[in-house]
Amino acid sequence: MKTLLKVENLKTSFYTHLGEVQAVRGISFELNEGDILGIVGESGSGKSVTSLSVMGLIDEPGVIKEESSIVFDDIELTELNKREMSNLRGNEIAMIFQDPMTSLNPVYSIKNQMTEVIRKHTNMTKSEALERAIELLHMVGIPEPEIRIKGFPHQFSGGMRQRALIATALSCNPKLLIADEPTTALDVTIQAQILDLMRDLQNKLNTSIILITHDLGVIAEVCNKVVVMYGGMIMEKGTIEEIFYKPQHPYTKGLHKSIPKVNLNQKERLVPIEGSPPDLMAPPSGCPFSPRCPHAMKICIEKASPLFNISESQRSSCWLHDQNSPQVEGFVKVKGDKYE
Amino acid sequence: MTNNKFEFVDKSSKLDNEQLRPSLTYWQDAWRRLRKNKLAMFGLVGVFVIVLFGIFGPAFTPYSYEDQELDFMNMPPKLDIHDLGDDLNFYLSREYRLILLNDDNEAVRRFDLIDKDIINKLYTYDFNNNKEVDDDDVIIDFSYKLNEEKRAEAGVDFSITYKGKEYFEFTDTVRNESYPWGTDQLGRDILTRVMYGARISLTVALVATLVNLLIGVTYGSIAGYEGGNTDNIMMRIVDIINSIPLVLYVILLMVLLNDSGLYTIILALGTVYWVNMARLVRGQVLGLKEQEYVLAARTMGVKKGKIILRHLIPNAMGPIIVSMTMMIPSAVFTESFLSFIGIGVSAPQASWGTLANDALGGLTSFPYQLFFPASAIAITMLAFNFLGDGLRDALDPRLRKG
Amino acid sequence: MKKILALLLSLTLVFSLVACGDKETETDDPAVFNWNIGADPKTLDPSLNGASDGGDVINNTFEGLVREFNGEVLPGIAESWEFSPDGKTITFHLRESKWSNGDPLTAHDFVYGWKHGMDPLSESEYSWLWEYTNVVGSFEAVNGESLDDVGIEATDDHTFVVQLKQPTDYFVSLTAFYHFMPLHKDSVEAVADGMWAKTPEHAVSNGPYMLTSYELGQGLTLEKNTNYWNADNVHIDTIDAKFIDEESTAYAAFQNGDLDYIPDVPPSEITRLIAEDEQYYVFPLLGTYYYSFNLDRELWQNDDLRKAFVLAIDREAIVEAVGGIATPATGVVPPGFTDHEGRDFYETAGAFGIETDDSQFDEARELLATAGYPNGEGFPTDLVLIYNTRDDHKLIAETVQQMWKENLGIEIEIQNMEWAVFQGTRKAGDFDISRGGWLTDYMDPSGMLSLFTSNNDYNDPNFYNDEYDQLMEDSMKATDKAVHFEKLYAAQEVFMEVLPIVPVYHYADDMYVKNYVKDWGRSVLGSVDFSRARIEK
Amino acid sequence: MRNYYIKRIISTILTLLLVATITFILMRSIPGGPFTREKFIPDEIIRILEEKYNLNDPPLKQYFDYMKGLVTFDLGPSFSLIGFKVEEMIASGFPLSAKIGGMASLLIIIVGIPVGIISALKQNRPIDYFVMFTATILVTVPSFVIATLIIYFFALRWGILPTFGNTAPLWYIGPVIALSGYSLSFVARLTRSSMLEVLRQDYVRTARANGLSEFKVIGKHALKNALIPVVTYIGPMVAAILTGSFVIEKIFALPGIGRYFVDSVGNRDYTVIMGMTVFYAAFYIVMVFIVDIIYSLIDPRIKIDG
Amino acid sequence: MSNQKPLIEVKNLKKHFYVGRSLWKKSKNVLTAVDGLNFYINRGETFGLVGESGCGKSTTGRTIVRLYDPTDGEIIYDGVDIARLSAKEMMTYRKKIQMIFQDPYASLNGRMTVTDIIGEGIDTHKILTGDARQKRIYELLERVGLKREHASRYPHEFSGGQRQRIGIARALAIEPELIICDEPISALDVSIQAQVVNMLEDLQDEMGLTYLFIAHDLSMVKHISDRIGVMYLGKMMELATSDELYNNPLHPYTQALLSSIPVPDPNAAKDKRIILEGDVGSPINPTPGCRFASRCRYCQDNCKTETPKFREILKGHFVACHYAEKINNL
Repeated sequence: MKTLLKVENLKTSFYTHLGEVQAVRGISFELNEGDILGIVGESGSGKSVTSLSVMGLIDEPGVIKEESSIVFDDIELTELNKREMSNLRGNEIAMIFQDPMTSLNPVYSIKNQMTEVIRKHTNMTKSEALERAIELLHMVGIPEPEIRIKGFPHQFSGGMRQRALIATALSCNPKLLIADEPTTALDVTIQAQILDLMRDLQNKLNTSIILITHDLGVIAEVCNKVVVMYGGMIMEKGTIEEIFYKPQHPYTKGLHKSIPKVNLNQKERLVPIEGSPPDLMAPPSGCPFSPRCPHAMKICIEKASPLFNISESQRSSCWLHDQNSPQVEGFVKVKGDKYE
Repeated sequence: MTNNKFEFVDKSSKLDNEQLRPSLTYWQDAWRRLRKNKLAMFGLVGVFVIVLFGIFGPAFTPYSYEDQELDFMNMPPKLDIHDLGDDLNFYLSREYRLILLNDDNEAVRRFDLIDKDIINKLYTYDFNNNKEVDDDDVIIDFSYKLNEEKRAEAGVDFSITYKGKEYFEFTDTVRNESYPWGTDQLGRDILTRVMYGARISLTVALVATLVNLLIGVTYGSIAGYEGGNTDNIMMRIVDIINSIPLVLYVILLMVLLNDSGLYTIILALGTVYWVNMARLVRGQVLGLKEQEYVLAARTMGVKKGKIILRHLIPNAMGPIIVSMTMMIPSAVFTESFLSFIGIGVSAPQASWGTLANDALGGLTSFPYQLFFPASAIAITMLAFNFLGDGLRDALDPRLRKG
Repeated sequence: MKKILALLLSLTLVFSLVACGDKETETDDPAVFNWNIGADPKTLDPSLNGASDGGDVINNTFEGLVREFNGEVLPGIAESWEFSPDGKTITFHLRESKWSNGDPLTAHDFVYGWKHGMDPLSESEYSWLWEYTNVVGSFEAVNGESLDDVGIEATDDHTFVVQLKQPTDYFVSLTAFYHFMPLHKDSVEAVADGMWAKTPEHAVSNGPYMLTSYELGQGLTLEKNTNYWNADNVHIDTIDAKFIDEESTAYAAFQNGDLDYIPDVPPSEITRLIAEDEQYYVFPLLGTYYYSFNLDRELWQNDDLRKAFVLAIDREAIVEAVGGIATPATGVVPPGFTDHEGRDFYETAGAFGIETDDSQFDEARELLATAGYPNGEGFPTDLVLIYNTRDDHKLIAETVQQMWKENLGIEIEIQNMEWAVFQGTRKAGDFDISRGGWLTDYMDPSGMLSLFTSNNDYNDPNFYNDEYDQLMEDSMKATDKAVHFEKLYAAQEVFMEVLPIVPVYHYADDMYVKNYVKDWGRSVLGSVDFSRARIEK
Repeated sequence: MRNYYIKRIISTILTLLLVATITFILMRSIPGGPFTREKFIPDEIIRILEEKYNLNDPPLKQYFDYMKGLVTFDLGPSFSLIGFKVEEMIASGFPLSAKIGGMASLLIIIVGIPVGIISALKQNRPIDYFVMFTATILVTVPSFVIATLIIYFFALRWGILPTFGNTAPLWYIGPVIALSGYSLSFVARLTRSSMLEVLRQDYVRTARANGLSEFKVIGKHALKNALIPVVTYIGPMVAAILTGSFVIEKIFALPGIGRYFVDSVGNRDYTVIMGMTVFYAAFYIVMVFIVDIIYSLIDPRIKIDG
Repeated sequence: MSNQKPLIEVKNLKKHFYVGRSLWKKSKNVLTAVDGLNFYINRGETFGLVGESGCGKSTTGRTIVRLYDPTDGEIIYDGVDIARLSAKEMMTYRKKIQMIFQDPYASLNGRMTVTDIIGEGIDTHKILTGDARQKRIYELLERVGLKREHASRYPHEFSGGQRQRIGIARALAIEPELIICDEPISALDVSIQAQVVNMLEDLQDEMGLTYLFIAHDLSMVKHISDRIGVMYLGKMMELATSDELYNNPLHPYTQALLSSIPVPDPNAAKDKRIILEGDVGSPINPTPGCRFASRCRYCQDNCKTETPKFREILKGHFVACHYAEKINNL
């Protein structure tokens, strides 16, 4: 399978008057054609900034640092100029955002907003573009698309808007769709509809998808690969099975434990991760998770761990995998990746 | 890499390591952000300087705002002087007042014009003060000014004859050391008057703004908090007040109060200006009252008044302060407009607006009389505007994160 | 003081030199004259008008029995007139003349016009003037009695007879005043409220010019009236008049060449213009600027105190501060009135021991001490001087305030009031010191002095003096000119002895006229006259 | 929709009646009357005048008579400009005021808005600083000073513009500039901050993510939204500007209606005071209404139905 | 449980809002946020209220604490109907019923210190003053896992989880009996949610608190609640003990809702999922009949016209569906 996207050593910082906020601190991952990659993390983990960096939508005062590399379809995105980037956006890579309520321009009709994008990237005439837009709306399950397309965003419910946004994003058959918390603002029943839709589309169109969310449930629903982020760094990555059945990083493990299990009948006390997420203004030295980690060691506070190869596909960034560390149950020791 | 690095860390020491931003209150944070904004700091310093200028300035001038020296009326800040020998430096004003300056370029005295020969354009000044025309007197011949040929030939507007010798061309242009900013039409020191004007204008502005703040904030927060019909009616009242033209309203009010002093202007401005503030506060409160901390206070049974005072107003304070910094110069402005239509502080007190207005008629001859008060208004406006813009940015909650 | 008077006279001299320049070439181009009237006149109906801006227009669109040009009374529509031996009947013989629409003008038009002015139903603001005309029955008519009993009559189309209660010296010259114009009855009755005079199709007039357009707030146009009896001597074809009331704007427009005549200039330009610009003219205006003490207040019943206040100001300095064209005042009657012996009333009356310069400050201080307030000690500190809101009033009040402070050690407050409020306050006698000013309406010193009789509405100082009242009454009743003036002299003497006012200055009038405008005139009461004016560019 | 208009009209009329009532009360409670003159007017004439203008009726009757007149668009005769009716004064002054105001409003819109946008797009760049600085300077000088300076420099010193006479097109430049200065810079600043606000919105990010050109993103998506608050300001501003400015009209010797506002109060010209106030208020309300309609055109979320 | 007298009982509670009110007359548009709700909560129990956005669950909570005046119905608290009490009479009950809010950022006044925030209720009800008050505040802070030193700080210095703790301390300050938890965890990060839930559970055990727990996160509601009510467009659709509800949902809506929960298990059966068509309808001017009818796959004609009764089908298991037995083969 072809590697569609390869992100290497991505570092994105925001220079505010309070100082540098290191939102993303050197992450690497790759995505093959047809993959649905889930990026999971809490607020401030850097997952949204990662996606925006890929889209080239980092605005002032944000900066993608020199050493970063984002290769999409053999093109180095960080070297593209504005115009080239905007031709790529919406055409090759599309993105949908968390809040469908604010992501559509309230003063233009759906028709206007959709045909505009379609015509930007194709040579279609107005009527052809309209036809295509109706077709897309139909595809994403909006009833009576011929009529609804004339409506304005405020006449659409949240789920409908998200569908319209997905339809717009898919209008040019992008190779990659980035969905940044696409269902967080939606109700459960609507979320199920949207996730169903995304799975469906991926099957039909073979679009690669990056799905960003904080909800492990959502990840489990649709993804085949997972990246777990925390404090601007990757904690663990691997296939869906690996992350759910054989998590290696204390953070991933903690996450699993803090979620209640619906299918258990007897009440079982939750096991939370103590402490609070890191402050990106003053990120902890070393491993960002170390202040909350039940197994934190001195080295964790001093130095971030490299990614240890747990398996062919699974990587974990934890010193517990190091040969020198004490043995803790549930953590495998592996030969360290170069950690200097 | 030594092994002991891989020791577990004690849990309690870890949690002590908890990340907390430096403890800054909302206002400290705003101040810190404000400090980074150069224009805003320029504005703040400007406001500060203007206030100091008004408060302490008058202590450093030898004049009071009402001291008249009719002999030295309409003297500009720069003087063209004629040295007639004998260490005699003269300044001839545009109105043909002949004034003697000392070596320090201070005005000493003015000579009486004892003979006017209008036909030949010869003015004779009583130099030795004996009230008689004699040889010692100074004669100004300004026929040059009116006769093109003569002027072209001599290159001057007038000549001065003293002890039989005719002097052309002024010898020097010097700063007016007695009155650095010149004098007005009654020979009052403009610098001093502009400084006193600062007091008046800023007092008017400040007090009017505070009155507005009080009425506007109270009115707006009640309307916003109560909502429903109360809000509807209160806002209709605001509409009505807004529909009556400000000018008309202020004049009617001032006539009604039958006093044209400082207090009336403050009151007049205070009674009409608050509507915008009320609108602003109402809008803010409408948004804030649905905030959960207000709901929390209500579930606890906190009284309306306390909710407004402790929760709503403090949180609307940012926009209120921004609007206040904009209101102050706007009040200075309105006050100056009122003085243009003849309603101003009681003479001989003068606000900047009155000073500017008084100078309008003499603009052709004495532009400096307009320049200084108008600049004072402009600089104040500028300073407050910059400060207000800066404050808006500093207090904007959306810009706070990050 | 003499200096300034001399200056005034010399200016007048310049003016006459210019104004009486010789006639020359007339071109075929229509002569257009750009005039700024100042404000938009409230009305242009002669019988209703009460303001100088309207008066200026009327003086050029109408002509009364006589025309007054630079103080000279010339025959107007009346070719001649004669007095009865007792001086109480005047018979005017009218010349053949026409209205601007071609209708013949008769003595009946004068009867109509005059009665129209008297008739309360016309609501003329100036009808009170009839009280001073001494025309039989006119005062009564003004106050609602029958118009039929008024002593004016057209005995035939060209004879107009006026009955007076007593011989009135100034009566003939008074008929040049705008209130005494003939009116074209059909026109007047065509439109209500005097609007006929602003409506070109109804504005039938008999003067050198007639109204051809009027635009509210903007301006009006006068054109030469070819039916005017003296039309041959009218040289201007069109007068384009504007209503620009902002002095500095009009001044700029004049400098720019957009206007040929403006009625005044910004005060700060005056001194310079007097020296440099021969297009600038100054005239004495028959009126006085003063401050009234409120004699109803116990404080002011102290003679020495009032005198101290009167002496403690430097009138020359004040005059200079407001431009230097006015005459410092030491009494009530301004220069310009001639008495029975042809002397100037003002000169003859003298200065009543008041100097116009700064030489009496010591005396003022002494008087203040005698009055019980040495160096101002013990004097009330809450005294307020009121004036109506206007730049020059403010300036003068500020100067006077400062002078009293410096010379007497007395601090008073000055307060401006909006016009209507000021008027009400002053009339109600609710003041300590109040600004006052009066312009005479007719050429007799009584026009000024009658102001302070006990029953006069404008007796602001509340000066009630039997002797004064008696003298004024005697003078008005006197059939003999000499008695009339002697009583007036005596009355002013009495008045100045008491000093219920602080005389400040006698008004002056200024105007700025391009030097290519020749032969324009001005009545003593201040109306401009372009009946003979020429443009010689 | 129809209901909405009816409701709106009823509320407008109510507001106007209230405005008229308040003005009536205020006006009658101030000292002085329309016949206060320097020189004496005989009592008989005062009596006739008062009878003529119904001033000797009980105040309540006067009030109801006036209101009746108001409803029938008969604003009564002016007290100070004899023979003119208030509606004639409005008819004569308003066109000029509106003409100059209209030009000023146009200038404000076609210059203020683009300048604000440019400034927002170049935020914190030299051009932004320059524009904002100039805009701020413009608001700092009182209009009477600006007007006088224009006459002084442009007409008198340099002779570029005529001093008065609203005949030559050139002549309008002075009053229009003096009139628009303050609002122009205000609109520029408002547009700028509104634009900056909109540029932060999600839908702008969406538009970018969809690969639209920067021109489209700004010119289409951001602009329309950014104009919403600007329109709110412009409505009442246009009402104020079109109804004339006393200062500008006085200094430029314009026969507009702005001057009547001020002059009529001094003259106690009751009918004119009332007429002008009601006219202004009505105009203001109509402008606000127009703004609401424009609003609903710009922003489909706002439906005109209450 | 059933022989116990409930702490609070809600009978036929209705809350309607008038949309687009005008000055003169009431608008015709009625938003029926809560439309005839019946449930009770026993002392010491946690009652969960779930439903999608706009279903009226928050309005229910707010009406119970009388942030809104109910349009109709009774709220019987400890035997007293508090639905119509005046503001003054309500004061006693304000002390007994408290609320915890959703948004940890919006629920704390940023201009007040933690002491002031927690102390406000103490002051309002004049419970303690001076040192005693301060001491109580310290106790509360420590009880919710914060430190004394935090007392003088401002909310923005805390993370979301810590803020929510402050919100809880504020509610506890006046020693309430019933706490209405209005989505207290939905704005928190996953790793923090468990902290807060655990703490709420601990507090309940210690202090015998009663909770009305409002949430849209079904798994967490199930975890914490004893009994659960499912709301849809202002109506209660189903009510049962939590295990019963999850194991044996009887209402088609509950069934769909439960099956929509994404399970954090990649191998969980995804094909049995019931995907509802369409969106949650509008609560404005609802038509008679079952509110869920438009999305219900079992919908019959009478569902659109007849409002189903809320009835007890199994013991303690209430459902509002005409065909509940039929669908579930009971």
